Amino acid sequence: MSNDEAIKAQFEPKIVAFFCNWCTYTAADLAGTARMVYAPNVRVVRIMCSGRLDPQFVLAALREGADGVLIGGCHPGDCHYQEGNYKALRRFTLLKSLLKSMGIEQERVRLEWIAASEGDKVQRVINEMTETVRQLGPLRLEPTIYNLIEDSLLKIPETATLAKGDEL
Amino acid sequence: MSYLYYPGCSAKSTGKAYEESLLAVFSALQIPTIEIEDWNCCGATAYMSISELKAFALCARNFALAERQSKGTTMIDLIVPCAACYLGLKKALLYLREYPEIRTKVDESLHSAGLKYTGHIRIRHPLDILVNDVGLKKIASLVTHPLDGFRVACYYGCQVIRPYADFDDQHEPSTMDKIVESLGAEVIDWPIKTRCCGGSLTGTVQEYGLRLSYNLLKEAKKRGCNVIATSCSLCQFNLECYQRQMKRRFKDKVNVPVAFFTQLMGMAFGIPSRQLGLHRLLVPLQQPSKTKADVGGHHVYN
Amino acid sequence: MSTTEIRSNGTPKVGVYVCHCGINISSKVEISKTVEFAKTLPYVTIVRDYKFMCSDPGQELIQQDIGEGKVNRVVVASCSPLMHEPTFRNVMAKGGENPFFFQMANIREHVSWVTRNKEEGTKKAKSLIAAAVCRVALHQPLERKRVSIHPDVLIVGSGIAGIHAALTLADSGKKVYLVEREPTIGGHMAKFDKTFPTLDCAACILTPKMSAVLAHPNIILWTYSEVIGVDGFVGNFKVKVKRKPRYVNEELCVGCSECIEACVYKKARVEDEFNVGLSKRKPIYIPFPQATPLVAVIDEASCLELKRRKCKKSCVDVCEPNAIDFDQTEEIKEIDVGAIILATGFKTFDARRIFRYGYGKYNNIYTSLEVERMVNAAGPTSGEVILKSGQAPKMVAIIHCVGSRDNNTNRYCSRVCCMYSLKIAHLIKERTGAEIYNFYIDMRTPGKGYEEFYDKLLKEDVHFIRGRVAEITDWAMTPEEEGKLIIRAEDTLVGAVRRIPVDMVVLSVGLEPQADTEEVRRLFNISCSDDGWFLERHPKLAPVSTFTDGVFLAGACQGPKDIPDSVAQAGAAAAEAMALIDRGYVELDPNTAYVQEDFCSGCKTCVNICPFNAISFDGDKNVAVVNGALCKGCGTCVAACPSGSLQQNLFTDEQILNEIKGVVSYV
Amino acid sequence: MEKWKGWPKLQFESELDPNFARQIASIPGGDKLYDCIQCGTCSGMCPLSPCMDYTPRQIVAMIRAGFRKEVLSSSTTWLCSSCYSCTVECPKEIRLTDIMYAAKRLAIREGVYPKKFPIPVLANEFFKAVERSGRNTESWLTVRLFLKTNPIQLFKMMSLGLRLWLRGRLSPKRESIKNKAELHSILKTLEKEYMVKPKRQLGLAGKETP
Repeated sequence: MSNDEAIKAQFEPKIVAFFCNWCTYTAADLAGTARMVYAPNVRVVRIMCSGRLDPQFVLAALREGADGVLIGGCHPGDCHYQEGNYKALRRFTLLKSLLKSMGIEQERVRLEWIAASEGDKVQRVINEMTETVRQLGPLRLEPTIYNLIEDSLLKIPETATLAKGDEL
Repeated sequence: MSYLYYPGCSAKSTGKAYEESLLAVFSALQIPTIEIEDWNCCGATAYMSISELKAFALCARNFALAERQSKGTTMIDLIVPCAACYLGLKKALLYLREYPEIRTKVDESLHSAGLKYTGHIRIRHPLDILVNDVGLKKIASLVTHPLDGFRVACYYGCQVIRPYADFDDQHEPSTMDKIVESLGAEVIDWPIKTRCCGGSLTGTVQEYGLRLSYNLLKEAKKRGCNVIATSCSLCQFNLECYQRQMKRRFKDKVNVPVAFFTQLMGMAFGIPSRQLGLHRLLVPLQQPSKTKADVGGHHVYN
Repeated sequence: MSTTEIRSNGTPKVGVYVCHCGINISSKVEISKTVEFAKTLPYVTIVRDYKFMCSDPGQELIQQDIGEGKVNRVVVASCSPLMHEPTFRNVMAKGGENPFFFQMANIREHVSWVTRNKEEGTKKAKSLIAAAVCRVALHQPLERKRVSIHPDVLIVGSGIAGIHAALTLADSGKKVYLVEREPTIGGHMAKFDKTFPTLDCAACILTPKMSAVLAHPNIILWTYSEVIGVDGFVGNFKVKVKRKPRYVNEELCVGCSECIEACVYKKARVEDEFNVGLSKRKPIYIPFPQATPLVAVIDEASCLELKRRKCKKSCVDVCEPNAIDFDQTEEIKEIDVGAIILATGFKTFDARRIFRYGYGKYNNIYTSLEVERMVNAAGPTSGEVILKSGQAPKMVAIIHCVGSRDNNTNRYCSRVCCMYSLKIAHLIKERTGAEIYNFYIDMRTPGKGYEEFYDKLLKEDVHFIRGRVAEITDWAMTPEEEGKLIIRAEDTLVGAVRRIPVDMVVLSVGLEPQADTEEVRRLFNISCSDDGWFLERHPKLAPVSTFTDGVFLAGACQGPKDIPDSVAQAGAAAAEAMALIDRGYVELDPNTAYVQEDFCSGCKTCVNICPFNAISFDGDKNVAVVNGALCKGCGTCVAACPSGSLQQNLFTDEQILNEIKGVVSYV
Repeated sequence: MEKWKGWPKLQFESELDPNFARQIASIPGGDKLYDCIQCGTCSGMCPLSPCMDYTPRQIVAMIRAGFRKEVLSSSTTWLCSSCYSCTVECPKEIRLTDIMYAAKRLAIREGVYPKKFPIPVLANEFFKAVERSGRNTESWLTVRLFLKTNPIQLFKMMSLGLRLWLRGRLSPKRESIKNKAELHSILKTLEKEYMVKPKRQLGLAGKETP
């Protein structure tokens, strides 16, 4: 087994997921109540609607050390807010091309429509996603790209450092 | 559009007439067919009960040969008239596609013989090709001697239709009915057109096999049919060749001609009977008398 | 651009409370490790764990800490926020802190219930807690908006469920709009003869309720009508209803059916929907004698006048009240309601889909619904069970689970078939004395008096064969079988295959979602479960609510149900609607968007993007303005805003970015 | 005083094989076996169930319960003419025919199939013929079958054989492919491969959680 493979073998990808409150997050809850075991690598951030997803969130996640990002919204036509998911789709396509230009594999970012009843789909997608990213291996950002993201983003308040001083 | 042709073992002996009539009809329809060179057994039913994996390998060799023979073609259509072969090959194709663990093992085995198969192949039954590629219009247009007076019971048997056939309804197939109707014959309605004829049992546990075949014949006769059309050499063999045994065991003179549907087509197309292997039938098939077929057959409890 | 000064209540003092949820969480999450980890997170002053955080003592813990000023922001790591967020926000309030200084980490549904082992579980739990802590530090105090509720209720569908809900609400003084697609109310129950297990006649118990609906001052009944549009949200729905023309004036018609007599069609030729095709009706008709309202209706498809405008209209001549009006056109009504109850019911499974059973191919094979009409005294055969030949059957087979418990059709059990099959067995036995064979897979008779009913049938020497029928043919193998329908099935309790010749077969068809469920679902913006029924908010704790506030479910539209259950659920739905309305207002989560005017560049991107027209543009100040009352809080505009001046309460950029940081970088 | 053969209708758990179900389920798609609700559709559809010592449904139940001996030595699996009616109609999509095959293969491997029963003999002869020459010659197959099972039958069939021969439907000529070497090397590589896993290849007991 080559060294590279060795790394892939024990590599546990970190994946951040943005799930909309009404369909996909509910579906994830359903998967839970149905005790559908799936890969632990995906960690969910809840937003009200996939329309809220600002592409910079994805970039931020990647910069912070995520190896992949999963976005979940209602099926077309089912959006709780009428058309948020269409907006999400449009931004997603833009984002993809952006990532391409940054030299980041497109498979690291995935958009899925998952309805409230589709707990099993949550299980499937998360398992697939985890495997794909595992195959791709850890995301290594070129310093230049890193800075590029850095600049294109607004700063994340450093709660951690603040913590040391405790008083503001 | 040209096809590769896989005869299967029975086409070379008991099912000779099937092959003869099939090829005759296809050439009448100007459909070129090339036989796979050095094809081998498909590893059907009996074989599969020893080693399924080897059965798949046998099929895979045929696929490999087919691909080698028609190199370059993006999708090969393989005509398989024999029901058992049709099922065996189709199943192999499916399993090789769906179960990688099988695929790898079989690939290895092929590799050891310097063969490989990519899977650009489709298993087609003559019924499928005739209805979907050729079309009933074309068939009807070739009819010179309409089969009036023929009251046909179309018998599909099991394995042409179940479980993998995609060209016809698995519960109520109709392709053969349509073809036979387009030949000017009358098709009788009977509910057991896909009920098993006993298959290989007729050769092994005759007690049972014979009964199943007899039930079919009896019911067909009761419904006034004067010829049974089949699409499987084993079915044809069971239904036709054991009629004497039936007479002995069930005290009932069945005496129904059992022909391959391709033979009926040939007759309607006016193809000389020898080319259709009609002379090979044990129960001769001739123009039925205009009087309604004798309705007979009595009951066996089973 | 954005800065990190923490608004309002000073330095964050975050308290983290980890819930064991009995062993639901602790079995897959190393609580002690999690607690130790949480202590290391920024701003965290207190970390506690407890068996059940949602219990009173659990809530006490939090309140105390707040009260003693030890914490001013709280993270509870337990179940899904969809489950207990409201509970803990109240705890905050009770403790004297703004309820929105709170964040939940879902370490049950998203962790302990979906991970293989403690190692995985603990790791994932840590990351979610870190995320919550990082986020809550940036939370801000918020006010809930109150919106008043319109007191009227819309009920869609007037089967027994719709009727019961309507009466309950109307009796409590609520104004109810009852909308029914068919020309009469009553639904499936009106078609039945007797009802299990008590065998009291359906009409006798239903018709009084039907007339009560018609007579009730608080109920506005619109039959032959359909909802075509729904806008707004809980408390304030705007609904469009289409009233199809029935070409007979409801106010004038007295239901004398003279017109039907007089119709130029001397013989009835049109298939009678109410008798599920067992009889014929005329183009002008009244579905059945107790139809409510008792008003004739003319169907466009078959009426000569309406088809070709050339008929001598003998119906008009005989109608004394001059109720017939061929110029009637469809009418769109617009109404405001505060709550909606869906009671759209079910359809029966199409037996043709199972070819082996020969429905539609052989004579004397009926679906259970057809038989219900047949045994009904007011039905096409006036209650007689007869074959096509006119004689009474001597042997009858009743086949359970047709279209149910089958991966090729519907996986689920339709729940009512066993019982109604028993009922039908009893009625046919009673009417004809025939030998009756019930073929079942499993006999399911849970319910008050149901098992007893089964016992009763056993005593009536009805045959019960445990085995799913393989096929029904006219293929006779013995003289006795000639001219009969032959059932072939394994008697699984005996372990032998049996062939049983019968004269008549009853297919106990299962229940299915209505054909247009998908459209209706979209119309009311609710979800369906994967088998196609309307999805309830929670299978146990919110069985009549949906994920759309103010929309409730009653009866079989949510899943197969018998009459008692439908009525019970209708009552529950009515109560929920009542509770909502009587409160008088809804509190909306304050997750609305707001503009930071100093950053707004006035590009107007947001103005067009908002699906609710909640954003307008202030020309003088050259900034966008969000109307908090209209904003539903999806945040689409926020994501679209190029200058970042638009933000969403509870979901500001920095809050989310921090959550991301937390979820990734600590574990 | 006749010899005590054990309780006819008492089954001691210790005599059952807890791994049997998992062994059968190890064939492709075999885990559907666990979905069976014992409705009996398979037996009802089966044209031969009236002749079997256990109906197909019972076989499934017995496999799941671990009645290894009884299943493998039953006539049921061998009477299955693989017409696939059960497979097509099963409400739980259990591929019963494949399960029958699996049982047949096990029975042959472990030599516990009903002795003197012609069907397994036919299978074996067929198998050997194809291994040898790549094709099967019906005339010789039949002859060998009857010699092995009941020679009298052979004479009974003589007349039929003759009539077929006269019509050129039965010839003593042995069918065979040209490139046997190729075939043999293919089959050889698969010698020790099984579709039904031998017990040792099965993991620890108990199904793994999805």
